[in-house]
Amino acid sequence: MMNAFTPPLALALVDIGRIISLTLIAAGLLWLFIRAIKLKEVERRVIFLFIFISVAAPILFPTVFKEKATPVVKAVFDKIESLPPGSKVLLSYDFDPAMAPEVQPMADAFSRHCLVKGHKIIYMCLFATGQGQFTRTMENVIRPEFPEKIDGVDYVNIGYKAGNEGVLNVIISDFKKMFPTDVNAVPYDSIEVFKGIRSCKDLDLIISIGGGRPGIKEWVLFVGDPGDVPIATGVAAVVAPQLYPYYPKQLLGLLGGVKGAAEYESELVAHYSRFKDSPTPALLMMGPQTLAHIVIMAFIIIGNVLFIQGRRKEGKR
Amino acid sequence: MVVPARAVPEPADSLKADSVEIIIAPPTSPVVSDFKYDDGNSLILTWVPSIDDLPVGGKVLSYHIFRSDNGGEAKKIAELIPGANYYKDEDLYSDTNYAYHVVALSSNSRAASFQTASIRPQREWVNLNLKYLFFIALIIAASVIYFIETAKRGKKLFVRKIAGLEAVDEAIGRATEMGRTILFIPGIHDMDDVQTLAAITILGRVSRVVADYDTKIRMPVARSLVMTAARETIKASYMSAGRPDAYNDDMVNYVTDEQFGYVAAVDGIMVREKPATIFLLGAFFAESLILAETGNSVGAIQIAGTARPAQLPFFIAACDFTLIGEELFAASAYLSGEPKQLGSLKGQDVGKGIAMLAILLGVLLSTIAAVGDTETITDILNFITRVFTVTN
Amino acid sequence: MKRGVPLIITFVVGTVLIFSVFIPPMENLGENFTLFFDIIAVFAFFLGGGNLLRVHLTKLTRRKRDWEYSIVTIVGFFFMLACGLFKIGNPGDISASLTAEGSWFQTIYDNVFVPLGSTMYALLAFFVASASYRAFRAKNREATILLIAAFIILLGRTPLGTFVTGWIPDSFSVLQIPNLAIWIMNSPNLAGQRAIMIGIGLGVVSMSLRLILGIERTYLGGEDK
Amino acid sequence: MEHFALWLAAFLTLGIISFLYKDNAWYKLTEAIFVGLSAGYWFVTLFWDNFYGKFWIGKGEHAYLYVGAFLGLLMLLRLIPKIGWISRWPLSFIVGATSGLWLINYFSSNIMKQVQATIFPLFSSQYGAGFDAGAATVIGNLVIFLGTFTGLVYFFFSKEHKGAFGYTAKVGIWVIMITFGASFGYTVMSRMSLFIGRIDFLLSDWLGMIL
Repeated sequence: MMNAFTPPLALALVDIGRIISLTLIAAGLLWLFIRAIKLKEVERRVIFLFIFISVAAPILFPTVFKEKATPVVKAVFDKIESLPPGSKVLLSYDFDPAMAPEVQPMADAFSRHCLVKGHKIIYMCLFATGQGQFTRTMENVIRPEFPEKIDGVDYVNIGYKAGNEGVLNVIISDFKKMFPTDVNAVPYDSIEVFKGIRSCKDLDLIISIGGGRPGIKEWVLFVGDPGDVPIATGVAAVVAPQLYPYYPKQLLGLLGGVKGAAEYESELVAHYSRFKDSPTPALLMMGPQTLAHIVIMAFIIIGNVLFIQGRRKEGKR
Repeated sequence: MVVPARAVPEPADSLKADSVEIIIAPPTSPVVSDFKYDDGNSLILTWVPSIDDLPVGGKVLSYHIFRSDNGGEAKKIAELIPGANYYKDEDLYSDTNYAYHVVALSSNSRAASFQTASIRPQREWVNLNLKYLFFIALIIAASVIYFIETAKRGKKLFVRKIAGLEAVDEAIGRATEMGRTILFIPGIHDMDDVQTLAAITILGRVSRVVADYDTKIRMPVARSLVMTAARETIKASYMSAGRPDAYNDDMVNYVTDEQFGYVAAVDGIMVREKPATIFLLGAFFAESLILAETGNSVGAIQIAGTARPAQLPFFIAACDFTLIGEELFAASAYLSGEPKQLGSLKGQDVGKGIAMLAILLGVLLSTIAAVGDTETITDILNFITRVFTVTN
Repeated sequence: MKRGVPLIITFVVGTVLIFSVFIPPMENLGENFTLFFDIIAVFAFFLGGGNLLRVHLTKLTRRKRDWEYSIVTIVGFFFMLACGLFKIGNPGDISASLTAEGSWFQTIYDNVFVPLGSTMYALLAFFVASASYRAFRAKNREATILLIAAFIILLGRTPLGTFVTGWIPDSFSVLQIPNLAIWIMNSPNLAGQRAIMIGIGLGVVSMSLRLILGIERTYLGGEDK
Repeated sequence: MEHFALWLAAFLTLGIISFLYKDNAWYKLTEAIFVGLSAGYWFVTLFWDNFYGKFWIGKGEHAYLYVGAFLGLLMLLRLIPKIGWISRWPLSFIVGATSGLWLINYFSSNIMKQVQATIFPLFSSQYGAGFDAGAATVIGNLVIFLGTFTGLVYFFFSKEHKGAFGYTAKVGIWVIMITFGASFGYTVMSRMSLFIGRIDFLLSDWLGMIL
């Protein structure tokens, strides 16, 4: 992964590789386009070669495309941005390792954003495996990047409780009943973060990350709607379309799949120069994806040029 | 046997330190009743939560359910969260008496309800929850059978042309002319999938034409049972074409159960034998496009069909003809050309009519109900919704 | 006996299973069938595996084209049987877990199966590209609609989509490509899926009835009496 | 050993990818390995799970398992040509059971539930103002309703696609085409990520070329 410690020479090599591969793809597509106007079909293997390069090159020479946040993603970013420092944000890790490649980058990005803004974070999870995923955020984000933040004062982890929506049904009115202590057995009343918090209704924002069951739908139904608490979410790409009907009334915004995560990371880097060298896994993953999508669209266009030219020629005859 | 605790509820704001016993009221009116429409193996327990189980500042932390079998000692069978007021107990026996009581727990005390009466789970012989399902299924099944019978009596029935199926004869003819093989892939599922059954029934029609034309057919399969069924089917076709000696077991061969192992082998067969015609009919998963693209690259005419909506787009993109969902199941009847088989397709249309009518009425009524809200319309709407709601 | 008995079996078994859904004491019949089926499948494998061996042995003995590879297949098949059935290469004895850590069976699974399967699966990345090149051409109205829908969705998955239509005012934000892509997924896509699914349901009902009633009997031997 | 396993995995991975160029000896070898090993693998798994697991471990628990075994044995009679026709009995048992089982299953999940899901109000006072919240939702609802309806018209078998009926069917097939185009486009990303995974294996696990 690229970061500040990459030696300058290697960086230059990467840049050269990136430029060469992108030029190669662009020039190749242009050439094929011109050939298409002259009615020359493209062989399958040429398409294969283009796909191969467009995926392999951005992996070998990490390539990041600028992502412009879509309104649904921007809404989440702006919400966290506009809250005054010291606001209480709950991050619920409702996912397991299988969903992690898509949503862990979101969880990390939310954590970074909240901590840099000085919000207080409550971490919990509705999936038992969410605990392990939180440990990753702890080790990859909080400890290395925010060593000054203190457990219990700036953030707290209250862990997992079995009961799915039942848990939510309780914490909508009383946190302490469900979570008498945090994971380190510190009693609720002596946790700094919980000062002035009795239930979910006292929170400024809730973000559920995952997309399975229990997950965001339960959060909206059992906490967001009855408690009138702002809720946002980050989910896997397959789930995202089903959640759009909730936006913007019941969900203030949502991140769908690696693309959503990449948009958020890009927004974060644009606003905070201190994150310029932080890992941006979603943006890196989007590199080959974007390039491959563009190549496929280019071939669809080439195919249609061929078709139109072919018909024109037939018409002349 | 169980002495319920009698507690005087205290005002909620008098929360004291944990060392002092927090007294809570017990849950009340526990009632156990039979769970309807099962095989006599579940009961349902309901109760009124403790009055100290308040949404805010409540002192009840959990409920424990206790059960006594045939008057024996009561044992804890479940722990529930605050606010719970029912519990479904499953995997019981219909010859045992069960009695329950519920205990509410605070952080350091407990309060038990009375014990319920002792009852046995009852077995019901008919699941009345499914009565509407049964009736609608009956109507559709009856109309299928009705049209089959009508057709048998010689009434002419019209069925529109299905392009993918019109092409079958031509596709087989092409292979015959070119002297190449026909490849038939029946999906990767076993005989316990209806799509595989559909593929086998279509194979019956295809192999009949193949037998008449004396074309070569090749059928690698991913399941041993499918191999057996396919051999039986092709053999039968050759028999009815009057050429049993032309049949050979080697037309069908087993490759491997492994999804992508099978795909690797079929891809190999495609590029090496260059079949003129490829049928891809049955249950397909991710391999749909791998097979269809490889088949296309060797210049074969491809007729595909599946009932997996996720794979249909790939067949549409890469094959010459695609049977979309319902058409796959109708194919065998269509190809047979027999009136009684075509009759069953007409019966299906009655089902479509019912579905369309229900959707039309439902949307209309619920829109009126959402805007105007009149009671009669809401009643009719609720009825329609209930008819189409399947509960178990 | 040859035709009559099978037709009766199909009819009786099919009818009983249909009605079992509505009769609680019989509700487990469907599950039991799955058990039966699994067992029959094991027996059937003797036919399938036997056939696999026969095909490759014939290839080998007759020195047909590519016979060399048949040796690999046969050896691989027996090797796996030895590792699995007799637990050869398993650190434990015969009663040890099949997938025990360090057993040959598991090692082969991890280092041969997984890479082979996932690479075969990954070929889709290439075929998706070649198929869209060929299929998404505006040949007629249906193909044009297919092309446009696919293109909008593809565009919505890249930053390009946001840049191309970012100028559209927020009050018409649904027309911005990423939102439009979502709208397509949620509305027309859903409608099409539903129509297809209802159709499939009816197709299954009708075909199952034809099989149970014995009208469709090609699998038992065509149209002869 | 671990080194060998890594190289083996890379060898096999490249063998499959080489098929994209053309059929070749490397691919044939890979394919032969895959077929042989996987057929053996599945037999072993079936044997332990379904045969040993059910007859030795769960012995006596389900007496009717023996009915299954009996049917399985009948299946093997195929090997004796003279009485091979008896194998049709287990076959017709399977065909009957599969038909019966799935008839009601598909009926309830594909017909009843989908119809029920399509009964909804086109607009309701709950939708907010503004184009994207109100109008887009209403238009979306209308499209779901009309799309499902016309899609079903397309599947009608007993009426020729002519006149007004033909136009409705035409709209139906357009909706279905949008469905196919959209699902195709939406799947591209997940297909790419599979290949990204393989490239990542080759470049980083095997060659160690990624920083």
